[in-house]
Amino acid sequence: MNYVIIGNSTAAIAAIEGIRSIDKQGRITLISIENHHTYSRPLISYLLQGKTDFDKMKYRPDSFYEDNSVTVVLGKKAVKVIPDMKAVILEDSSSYEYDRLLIATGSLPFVPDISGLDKVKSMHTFMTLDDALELEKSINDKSNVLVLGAGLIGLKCCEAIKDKVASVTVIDLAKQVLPSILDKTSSDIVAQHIEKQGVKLKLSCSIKQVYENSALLTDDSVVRFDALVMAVGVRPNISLLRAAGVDTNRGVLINQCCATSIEDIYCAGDCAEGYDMTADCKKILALLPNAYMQGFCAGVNMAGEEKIYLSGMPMNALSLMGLHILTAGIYEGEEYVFQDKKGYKRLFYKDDMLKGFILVDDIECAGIYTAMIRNKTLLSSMDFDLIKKKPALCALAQERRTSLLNRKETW
Amino acid sequence: MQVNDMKMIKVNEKWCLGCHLCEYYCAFANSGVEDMVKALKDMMIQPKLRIEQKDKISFAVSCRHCEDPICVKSCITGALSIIDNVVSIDKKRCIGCYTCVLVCPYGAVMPSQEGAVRKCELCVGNSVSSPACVSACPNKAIELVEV
Amino acid sequence: MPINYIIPQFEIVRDQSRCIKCRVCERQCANEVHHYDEDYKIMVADESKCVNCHRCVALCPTSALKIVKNQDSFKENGNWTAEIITDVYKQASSGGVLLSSMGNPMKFPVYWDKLLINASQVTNPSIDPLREPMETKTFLGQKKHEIKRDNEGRIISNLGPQLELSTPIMFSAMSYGSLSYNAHESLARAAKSLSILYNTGEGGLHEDFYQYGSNTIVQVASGRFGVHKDYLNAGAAVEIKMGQGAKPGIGGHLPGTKITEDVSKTRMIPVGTDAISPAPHHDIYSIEDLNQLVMSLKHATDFKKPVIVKIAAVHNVSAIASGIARSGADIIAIDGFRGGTGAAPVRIRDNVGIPIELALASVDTRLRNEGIRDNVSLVVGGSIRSSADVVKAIALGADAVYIATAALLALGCHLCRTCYSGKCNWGIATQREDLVKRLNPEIGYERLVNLINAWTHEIKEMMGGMGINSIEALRGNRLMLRGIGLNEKELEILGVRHAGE
Amino acid sequence: MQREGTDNYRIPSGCAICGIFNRDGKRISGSDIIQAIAIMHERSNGLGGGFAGYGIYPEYKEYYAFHIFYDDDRAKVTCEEYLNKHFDVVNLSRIPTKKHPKIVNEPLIFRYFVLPHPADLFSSQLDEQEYTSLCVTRINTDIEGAYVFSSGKNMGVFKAVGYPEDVGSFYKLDEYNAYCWTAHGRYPTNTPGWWGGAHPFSLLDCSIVHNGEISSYDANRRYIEMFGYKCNLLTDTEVIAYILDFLVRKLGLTYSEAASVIAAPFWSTIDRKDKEEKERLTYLRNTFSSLLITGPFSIIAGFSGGIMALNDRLKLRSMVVGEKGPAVYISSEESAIRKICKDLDSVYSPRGGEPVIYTLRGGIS
Repeated sequence: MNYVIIGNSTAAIAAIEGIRSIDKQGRITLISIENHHTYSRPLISYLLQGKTDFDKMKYRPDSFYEDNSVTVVLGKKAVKVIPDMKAVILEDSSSYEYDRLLIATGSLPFVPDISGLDKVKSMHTFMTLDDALELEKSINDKSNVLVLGAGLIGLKCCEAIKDKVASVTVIDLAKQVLPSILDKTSSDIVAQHIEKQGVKLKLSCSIKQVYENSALLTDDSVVRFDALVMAVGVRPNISLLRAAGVDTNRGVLINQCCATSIEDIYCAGDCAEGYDMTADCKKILALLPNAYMQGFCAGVNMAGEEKIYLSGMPMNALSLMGLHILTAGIYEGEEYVFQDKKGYKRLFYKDDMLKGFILVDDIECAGIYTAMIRNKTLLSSMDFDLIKKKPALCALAQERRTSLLNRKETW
Repeated sequence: MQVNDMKMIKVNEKWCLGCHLCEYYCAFANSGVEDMVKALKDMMIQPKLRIEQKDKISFAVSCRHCEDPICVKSCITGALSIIDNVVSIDKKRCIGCYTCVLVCPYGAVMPSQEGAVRKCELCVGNSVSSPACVSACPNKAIELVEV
Repeated sequence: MPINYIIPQFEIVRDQSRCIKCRVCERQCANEVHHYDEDYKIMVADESKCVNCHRCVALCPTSALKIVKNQDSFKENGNWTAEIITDVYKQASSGGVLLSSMGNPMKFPVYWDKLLINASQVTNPSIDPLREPMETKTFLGQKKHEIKRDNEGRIISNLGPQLELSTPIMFSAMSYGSLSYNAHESLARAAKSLSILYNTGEGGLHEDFYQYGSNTIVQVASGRFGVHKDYLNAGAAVEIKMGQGAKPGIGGHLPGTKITEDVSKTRMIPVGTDAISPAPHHDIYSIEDLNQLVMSLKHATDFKKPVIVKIAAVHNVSAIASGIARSGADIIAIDGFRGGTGAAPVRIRDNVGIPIELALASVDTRLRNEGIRDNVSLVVGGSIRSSADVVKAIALGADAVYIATAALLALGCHLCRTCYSGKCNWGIATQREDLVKRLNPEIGYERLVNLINAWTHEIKEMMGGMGINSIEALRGNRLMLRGIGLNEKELEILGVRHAGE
Repeated sequence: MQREGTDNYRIPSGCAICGIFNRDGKRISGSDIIQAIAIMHERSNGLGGGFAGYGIYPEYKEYYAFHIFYDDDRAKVTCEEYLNKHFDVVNLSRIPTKKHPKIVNEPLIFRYFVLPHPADLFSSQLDEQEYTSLCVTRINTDIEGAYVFSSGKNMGVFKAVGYPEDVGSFYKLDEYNAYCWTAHGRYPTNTPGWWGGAHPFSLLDCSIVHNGEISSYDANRRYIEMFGYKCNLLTDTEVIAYILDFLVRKLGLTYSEAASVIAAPFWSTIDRKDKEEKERLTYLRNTFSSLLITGPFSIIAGFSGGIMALNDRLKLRSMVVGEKGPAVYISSEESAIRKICKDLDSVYSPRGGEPVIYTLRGGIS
């Protein structure tokens, strides 16, 4: 069996581990555009902060590829997939045949075409290790940095550089920070917190026109900058498979076995659009745990065994300048809100089931909430009032929690 | 009982007195300090297990060392891994993003003051031979059992 | 009452430099002595509530606690001791009978400690317990002195029912109600594992423990609590409780608070009512009435169970024993004035009854003089504190011993003497669910088994030293004892020579 | 001479024991037994020696032969008065002795052949043996200075303070013929020695010689005294004799069953037996648990028509048995046997607690 994997991040590594859990002999070739050992992408902000280093950033130990006998082709871009010939062509026109192919190319930063953008010398995105290193090279303690986009990437980028530069300004079209995962109250908490940390924040505004070192905003104010970071959003990197004729939506559509519409081609990670159990439809779930689950599932299926992954759901774990934010599921149905000096909590429940939650700092045992969502645990079967205050196993019925804790049952 | 073949801390809430001794002995055993007073006096203790209490019922919860641990799969840095059937944490690589806290269905991986998460590692590698909570429990509510 | 007459007996000494404020003492003290002061962020203690049960001291992870006798004391007085003064204050304010628990604590002589054990030397060798089997197996029950043979000349066994003990030690009567469910389970399982017997006490037998029947002595007391046909046939023997060493002549009183749902079902009395065992058995006003009860119990159990009569060690104990030996009973149990109790008036516990050593010696001598020693086996208790006491009791003439306080200590009791309060911090003498939980029978029964195994091992060592390798050869073997610091009269009653003779 | 037992002290002692028994009832003179016990001279300290001979009075074999020590004539007169009241005295004589330099302070030693008065016996409602043993016990307890040291039929005990070989020649035992001889050399450690205290100790026709010191003494004594026995001499031999008398004569146990009481097998051994044997042994050991003898002992019990040798269960005392044709030899040391019988058919040492019993095949020849 001859496996080819495009991509070198979480989903690709998970696929290797999935294949090797079944097939110890098959040949695996991994092709990646980046010229680095597999590293954990979210850690690029911590690298800049000095909280980690090149070695500690590695997602798997150096010997990983050797231990799993994987041939690695780094720094090469795959340009064409020919399903009929079951081959992949790289930019240097070398080609690799495959019996099973996995596309784990993740997502690409979305750079909106703002007029004058081509004149900006120091324009960066903040997705890869190289992006981070380039950004680091172009800033110093006198630089003013403008970050477009107050989402996960934008704010993590601020956190990364705020102590290394003179000033950081973040602007976002939305009325609040982290619009995709927080509600109004929690995002205000985050906003006040990061402003207290010296980050300038301008919401409900965008760039009308940009010049070499300054930007004219929609509120007609001008912000000078020495470096501009585009963190407006991401797009799934699906051009390769779309050209090959695979069914796609925003991302590459995959079934419960992470297989695409073309036989022997699988897809996993941020570029895949799989089933989201909370929304009960296919969605892109660009989160690391989901990438691993899909990658592993794809690996197992590629190796000939059957594995189903239908428990994907949106979830986020974000630590931002000392704040800890945990969110999961969808924000529908009745709600329970609680806030004290320990933190903010908002639970969403419908049809006798927990649907989603937002936690800021009051995050202990959040995994119990996540498990309740994933397993559709009936709230009537437990002491819901108790669990509203604090996620706890003692809210479960006695036999249930005893058999769970004694590993007689899994969630 | 050799710790590293399939072991698990089994808590029998029938006998748990809610006295919290397991918490303090766990924090002490993992403190790396020889004297308990020096280890814990005037400090927020950092035990690797947590105690739940609901009127008369109480019990300690610690890592189940699952065979197919969702925390290891979700760990963004690879700091969580299985070593000899024990789900272990590499404190140097964990940056405290708390994805594991978000996914562990038992709440057995806990945030900590110095950032890296704290979780039970069956006292492998610290000063005590068998898990400290087992020997600390005055009423044999906590036992180390074969799975 | 603004004036506080009572000086707290104890002082709680907390070494603040060691206290890590884990609050375990606060959580574990049912008397609410310890308390965490949020403002000063330290642990504080109210010594007036402390009964010195040592639960906090035993569980404190950094050994930061010590309970000491209160330094504050009344003016020194040889006659009016602190206890007596405090008792007057208590009664002057309560007007009630003073209650206490466990055995007589007064400083009367403990004769066990004035008896020395022999060792063989030169003229006969001690027996090496590592090489020779040391036998502690004992049979309790009536023995006969005539041989019957069938027509082939084979001997026919004409003995009544016997109790077979692996070692001459049994757990004495402590009722379910006075003791917790878990304490009873520990005793039952230990008795089974050791192949000895435990006594249900006068509170009936919980249905869960019928399975331990063959290691159970079921007691029939004046209150007849929980006595019915199945109960009588459930055990290996039936014991009629005529008296108790701690409170000879008076009945028993289990406060209503201890009569929970389970206890009331076992005792067949309504929940919450005080369980009063009347002073005499109201159907036994003379020795022949006792014969009647003994015979009716024998009929009820189809003559398959030995009947034990338990009496307190009182002044005319040997006359009583002689009467009982002729009543058809199989075993006499004598409970000395040091015997424990869940609750008894202090004055009776401290002044009524005689030491078990003297009672045993005089009963054994009297039965032998009347040639009826073999009608009954003698079991003594109240109190046996160590394996040396067991050897001395057997040498004086006992077949076996009853232990109860020692068993409670093994279970964790710290002899704080407040069982009557029902707030036993060790989960032994209580019915409060949160406290009962503190005695895990897995631990309890194992500690009891350890204790008895340890004692049996020591008994074997002492027997070997005496050149004896079977317990039968020790029974009544008074030459194996010598008295020390005893007067002529005491030596005479004990039937023992003075050391050096 | 100060009588033993009066000062209430137990008398532990080591000793030598020896026995000869002829299964065909052939009677031999006392010279062999004297030679054998003499070999074991070192096992005694000269404070006691004695013999028992069975079948020595063929002409009076229907009568009880009382051997009595008197300290003085007064005791003799009082005792004879008592005897005449309760017995028909058929023959009365001094036991013939021969002066011996090492046998000194000899008391008056008389022999009486008696039978209980038929009228007295009838009114006492006792059997002949019980009547006689009660009288013997009364003489020994109540009549000052008189001590009946042998009271069996067609048997007699001959003992004194001194080495056994000297006692043998003092009593001219070579002139007696017996099918069964037992002998004993005493090594007491707690008495200057007393004629009555020497072994064998006998009651009616059962005689015991014993080597050892039993640790269960007081438990056995305080039990057996419940049945009318008075342990005046406080020696092991006395209590063992009374125990055997109680078990065999009064309760009717066989000597082998009696051995299963006094040297009861270990519970572990009993548990391994088949159901019936286990029940029997448990019954015997449990019913007479106070008669279990622990501590080292080896005894030879002589009785009319038989002999039994028994070691304690742990065999802490030596004992050897040899056989040559009908003759059986039992001794603390093999050297004593080899002295009187060079080539033996077989020689073995019995296991602890295992009774060795020989009885006459026919009558006494």
